[in-house]
Amino acid sequence: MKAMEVHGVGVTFGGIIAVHDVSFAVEPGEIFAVIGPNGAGKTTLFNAVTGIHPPTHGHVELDGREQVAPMTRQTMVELLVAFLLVGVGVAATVNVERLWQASVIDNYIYEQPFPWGSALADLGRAVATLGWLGGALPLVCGGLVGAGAAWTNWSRARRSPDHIARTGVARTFQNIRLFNELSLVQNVLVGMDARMRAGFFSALLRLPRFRRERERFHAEAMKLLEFVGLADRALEAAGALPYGFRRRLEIARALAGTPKLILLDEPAAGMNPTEVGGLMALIRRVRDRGTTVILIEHHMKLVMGISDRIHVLQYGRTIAEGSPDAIRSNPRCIEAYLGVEENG
Amino acid sequence: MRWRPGPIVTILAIAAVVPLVDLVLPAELALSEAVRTVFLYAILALGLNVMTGYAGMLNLGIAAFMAIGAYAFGILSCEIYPFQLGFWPALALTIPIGALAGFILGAPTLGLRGDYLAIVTLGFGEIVQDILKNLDSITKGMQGINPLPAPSIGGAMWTSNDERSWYYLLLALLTLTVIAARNLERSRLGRAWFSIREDELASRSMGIRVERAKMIAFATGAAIAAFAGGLSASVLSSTGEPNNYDFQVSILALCIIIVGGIGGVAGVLVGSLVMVGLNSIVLAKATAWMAAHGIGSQGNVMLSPNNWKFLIFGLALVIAVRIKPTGILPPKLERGRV
Amino acid sequence: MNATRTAILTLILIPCVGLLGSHSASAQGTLKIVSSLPRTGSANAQTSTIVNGIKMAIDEVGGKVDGWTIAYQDMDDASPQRGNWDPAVEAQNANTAAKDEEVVAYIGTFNSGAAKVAIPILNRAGLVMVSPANTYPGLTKPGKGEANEPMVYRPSGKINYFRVVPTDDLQGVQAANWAKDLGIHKVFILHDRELYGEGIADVFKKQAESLGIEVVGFEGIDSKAANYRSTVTKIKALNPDLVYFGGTTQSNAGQIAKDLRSGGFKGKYMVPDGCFEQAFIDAAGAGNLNDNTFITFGGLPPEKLTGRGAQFCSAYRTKYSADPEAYAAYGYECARVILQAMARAKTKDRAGVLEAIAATKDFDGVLARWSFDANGDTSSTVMSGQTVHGGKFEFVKILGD
Amino acid sequence: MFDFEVLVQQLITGLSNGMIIALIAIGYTMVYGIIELINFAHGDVFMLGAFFALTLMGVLGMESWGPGGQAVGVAAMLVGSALFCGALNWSLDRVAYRALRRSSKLALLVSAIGCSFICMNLGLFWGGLPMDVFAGGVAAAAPKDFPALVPQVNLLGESFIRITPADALVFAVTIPLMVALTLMVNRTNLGRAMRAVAQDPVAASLMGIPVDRVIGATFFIGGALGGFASVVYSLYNNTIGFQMGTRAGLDAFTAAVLGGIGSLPGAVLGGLTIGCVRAMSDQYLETRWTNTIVFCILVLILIFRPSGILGSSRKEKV
Repeated sequence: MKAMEVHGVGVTFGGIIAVHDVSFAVEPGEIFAVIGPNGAGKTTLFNAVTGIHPPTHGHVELDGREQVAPMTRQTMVELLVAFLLVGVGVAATVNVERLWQASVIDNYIYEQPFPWGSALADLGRAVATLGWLGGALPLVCGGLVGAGAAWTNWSRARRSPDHIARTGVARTFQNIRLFNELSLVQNVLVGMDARMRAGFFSALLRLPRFRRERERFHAEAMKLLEFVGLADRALEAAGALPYGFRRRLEIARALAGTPKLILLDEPAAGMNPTEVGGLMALIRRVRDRGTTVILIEHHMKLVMGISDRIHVLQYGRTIAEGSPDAIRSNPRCIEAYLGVEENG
Repeated sequence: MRWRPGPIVTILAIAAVVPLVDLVLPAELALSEAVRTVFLYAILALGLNVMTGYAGMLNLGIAAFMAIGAYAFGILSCEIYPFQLGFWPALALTIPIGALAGFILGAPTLGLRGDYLAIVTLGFGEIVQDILKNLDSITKGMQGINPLPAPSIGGAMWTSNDERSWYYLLLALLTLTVIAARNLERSRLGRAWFSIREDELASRSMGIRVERAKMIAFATGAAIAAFAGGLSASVLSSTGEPNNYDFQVSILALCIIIVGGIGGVAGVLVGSLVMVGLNSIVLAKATAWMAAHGIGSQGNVMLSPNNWKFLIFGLALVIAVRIKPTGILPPKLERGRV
Repeated sequence: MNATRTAILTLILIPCVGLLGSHSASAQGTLKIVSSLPRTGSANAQTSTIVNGIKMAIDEVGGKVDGWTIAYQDMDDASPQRGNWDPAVEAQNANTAAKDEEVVAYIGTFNSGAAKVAIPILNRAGLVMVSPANTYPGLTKPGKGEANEPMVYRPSGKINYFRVVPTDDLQGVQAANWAKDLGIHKVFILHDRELYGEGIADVFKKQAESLGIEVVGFEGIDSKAANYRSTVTKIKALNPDLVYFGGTTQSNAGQIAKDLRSGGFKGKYMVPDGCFEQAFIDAAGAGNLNDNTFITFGGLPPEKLTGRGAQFCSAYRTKYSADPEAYAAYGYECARVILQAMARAKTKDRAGVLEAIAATKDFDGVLARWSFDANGDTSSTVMSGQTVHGGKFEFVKILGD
Repeated sequence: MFDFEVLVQQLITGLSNGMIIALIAIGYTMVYGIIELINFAHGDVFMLGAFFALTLMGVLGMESWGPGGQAVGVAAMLVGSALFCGALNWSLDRVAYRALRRSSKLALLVSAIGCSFICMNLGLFWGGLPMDVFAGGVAAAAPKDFPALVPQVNLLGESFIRITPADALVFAVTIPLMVALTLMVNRTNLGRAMRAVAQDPVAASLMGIPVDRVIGATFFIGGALGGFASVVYSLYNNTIGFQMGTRAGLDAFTAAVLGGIGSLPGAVLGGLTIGCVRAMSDQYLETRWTNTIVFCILVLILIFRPSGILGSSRKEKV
């Protein structure tokens, strides 16, 4: 089984074709690089894969499964529940004064005990006499709005980044997006959120379960920070971190969710040669943990040094794919990359 | 390391001795009653802080949830309705009712971008007043619901004259709210909220279920605000009228958290002390003093001290954010194990 | 620790500013009257005239009753961020007054909703409260409000709340009777969804229906709206002879008059005493009101007053160089009832003053000669009808005769 | 009973009211588009504009001018109020907002709220000034009559449907203004600079655009539109008061959001929608539910179009 398969993915933004019919497959445990000149559509491809801007065409499979959440029986039940809840809610709201009058006001005499039984019976009778205009119409209209809204929400959420992240895909961003006001360890802990189980009430009441989980994940987060070499700064604010370290923190945060697949968007951008050397070692160690790595990079030394296979894009289209040696000697790639080396 | 009291503990401890200070102050200077208002607004602002401070969702209609809490408390406990639950059960029920109201408003709207949500909440704040007025067979419209029960610990029910009892009850409930807010803040949920506030897309890409986290923040904030509403109705023994929960209350709550320092519990406490203190202590006492000494007159609009209150309040806001845009006590980075 | 220091400083500063606001305890032999009215925001205009009336009454007795110095404190039950009465502030005012031993009488409130908060607090303290403006019937009259009213306002079992204004249930009835006299067959009723306006509109509706006037519409408006043109179109299509608006100048009675006229409505317009002030004519524009607008008022208008009333009017004009408005007279009446009761009181304390006020009989007031009845209401039920002519209120008749 | 004349009349009313809302909404949407601030003070600037116009009228004694003179007077009020409100809004930006550009959006919001309170208090004082056209010093808080310089007579004679010169004025002022504004934003250098700053202030300043001046200009233009709106509003409704800014601002902001905040045509569409929905609800349902219905429609539209009717769903750059 492939770790990820991209089938004919295309992305268009208001008529502009950013990515056109790109397909490739990534083997588990591989370091796979996507390269191409600026504007080739590499980041757009990443965004399509991670659900930030869903692909206009094609689809992506992870571990042989469709990445978009399928329509299940549970979804149908949820739509039905939304229909009923909103429908009944609207119908009740529209008639609230009438129902209140029938059940409470007609039955309650000041300083007398309240006859609950007859009040409920009256309420039932009042509901039964609501009729079409007062009862059924608001029920159906409200229900349709409710189901429509639930449907809209569901279809937005079925391919949203959080859903995809939870299926085991983590990523870093080209323009580093850390949570600057949180400490390093907290940044890593955010990445672990999907694995945590303690809920609202155990946090509110500080139940033992919450404490146990907190200790466990905290220790793990510290280990991850050690792994990327940032353990001694664990309690500093992420915003105060020097640039080179920020990349490392982002990788640690991405690894925190124990993803099967990690997407690195230009991890070496702005690094000096020593830092790049360290980064290469880090990426290899990530792979050695069993995580498949896909990276976008301009830094040819890094790409050629660590990639198992390379996929080359230009103007949103695939122009080549193969081992580093094959790409290095591919004339179309050399042509596409003339001048890019000067920039990068 | 030696334990040192943080700002929250310090503030609450000082608040606990205010009634004792009152014993030595002359009667007209007594502070505890005004400080009670500070407590109520502090609870309300803590609720708003969960939504706006933690999760970054601007809410301009928090007063609506306060109104819902107050009216729910009124209907559940007043003797002119059949339910007559008594103080504690009714107050406890305001929390789930507030959360439900938060859910009903939040479910369709939480996907909205920043200020779109702000306008929806603002509108909600307006129409809740309208609805409370219009459904007058249920809510008694503009009459308000009264009298409402107060707690009775050992013996007769308190009245609003039992100042010290009320004072310490409110302080205790405020402390509970503070603990709840702190517990949530320093949990997985709080972290998720902060990450959403900082960068929604990045936290989404890390697998945070943004809608769900926002929903919880919204419902929690609404529940706390409703709790504040029920409590304030009990203190006054009346829900007042729907207009008492208008936009201006929401604005005051917002000013409290921003002037105090958004996102931190200590900031909210200081903010409510400063903003409500300015209103119900400093301005009130100052105008009373001026009136007693014959300063100002009623004949000319500009010579009457009361007519300057809006201006002073507004200037205080502008100057406060100008001097400290991050608030008086901005939250510090959580350094401990979180 | 800087944060802690800031917190402590703030906590210390506020009491200090509070101290500045204090003033030394008064000499022995002082009786204090306080008023609690919304002094900030939109009701300021009316409450200013009430305060003027109170001050005038105190000045007239030279600030002394039986050798006791009368001190007066004007409290504000509105808060600046609300711009309207605030229940928390009202409760605070009531508690402050209840605690201050020197206070023997409490004038207020302006809003009936505020009275609901204040009355029980003062009742427990045995402090008398006289209102110049509350018209909600349930505050005093059994059976007119909720089931538990008015007992709920008297936890001590004694009556401590009095008012010098006639209640909505009287005025609404008289207004409908007058409408019948004016030959109205069809009426459209609007109200501002406030306690006062909706209450009076409800009474008007019931009475109108019982008199056989057809009520073609009954609607609550949004008193903050910019205009009511669409409502006027709706009214016009139903073609009533009269539009009755239960509301005040503050709740946009003036704008409704304007929109009725500019919308081409030709019928009559009737409003209650919340609009009996020059500001209503100013807001509506005299041209929109002249000769087709009718105002009911509990009492006689200033120029019809004789005796005490006439003296009051001329004194008020001299002192404030303005015509007294209805609320000025009510404020003045409140203060004078209290001052006279103080003079009569056997003991110059709360119980004495309360007893003396409750015993008020045949009081020679500016509005009429009246007594407090067993509920604490004024026995004066004289209502007058006004119209607007040439930009001024003009007395038409005594209602109910 | 369905009456066609009533429907037409309600549409006219709805459109006129909607146009006024739209004019205020544009001021909000422009400022929001450029610095993402809900300018709470805008409604109160608008209110002060109305007081300025009334003062101008009183000082110049316009009520006694002839019909031709009054037309000149209306023009003078429009220009005067626009300049006044523009300058006021510009100064608010200069004094209260500019220093907070780098602070959080919420600090800016609180500053705007503070300005709103200050302006409201100034309106109260202004209402208390003893001028001929005012009620006098005492009733500062009471609503003030704004003399009907533009008569409210029916141009169609005695028919049920009424179109008054005041209705005509609303359209005669707002439509050209909106066209001119659209042209300005799309065609002039200032308009281009405004759009550039709205998209990315840092990049714009790197390109040599004087960002602070462009923002100041936006505030001025937004305020000026509020000024025009205040005169049109006053001549249409003939009542002003120191608290009128709050409601007008609320409606206008709702309109801006409904149409898609940051979009000029969206603000107009939103304003007209709200105006018409209000009129229809007043006629065919009950007035007391009108606000609730407007809110429900707002929520419904935002559920299915989260960026408003004409708003662009701005894709976040990653």
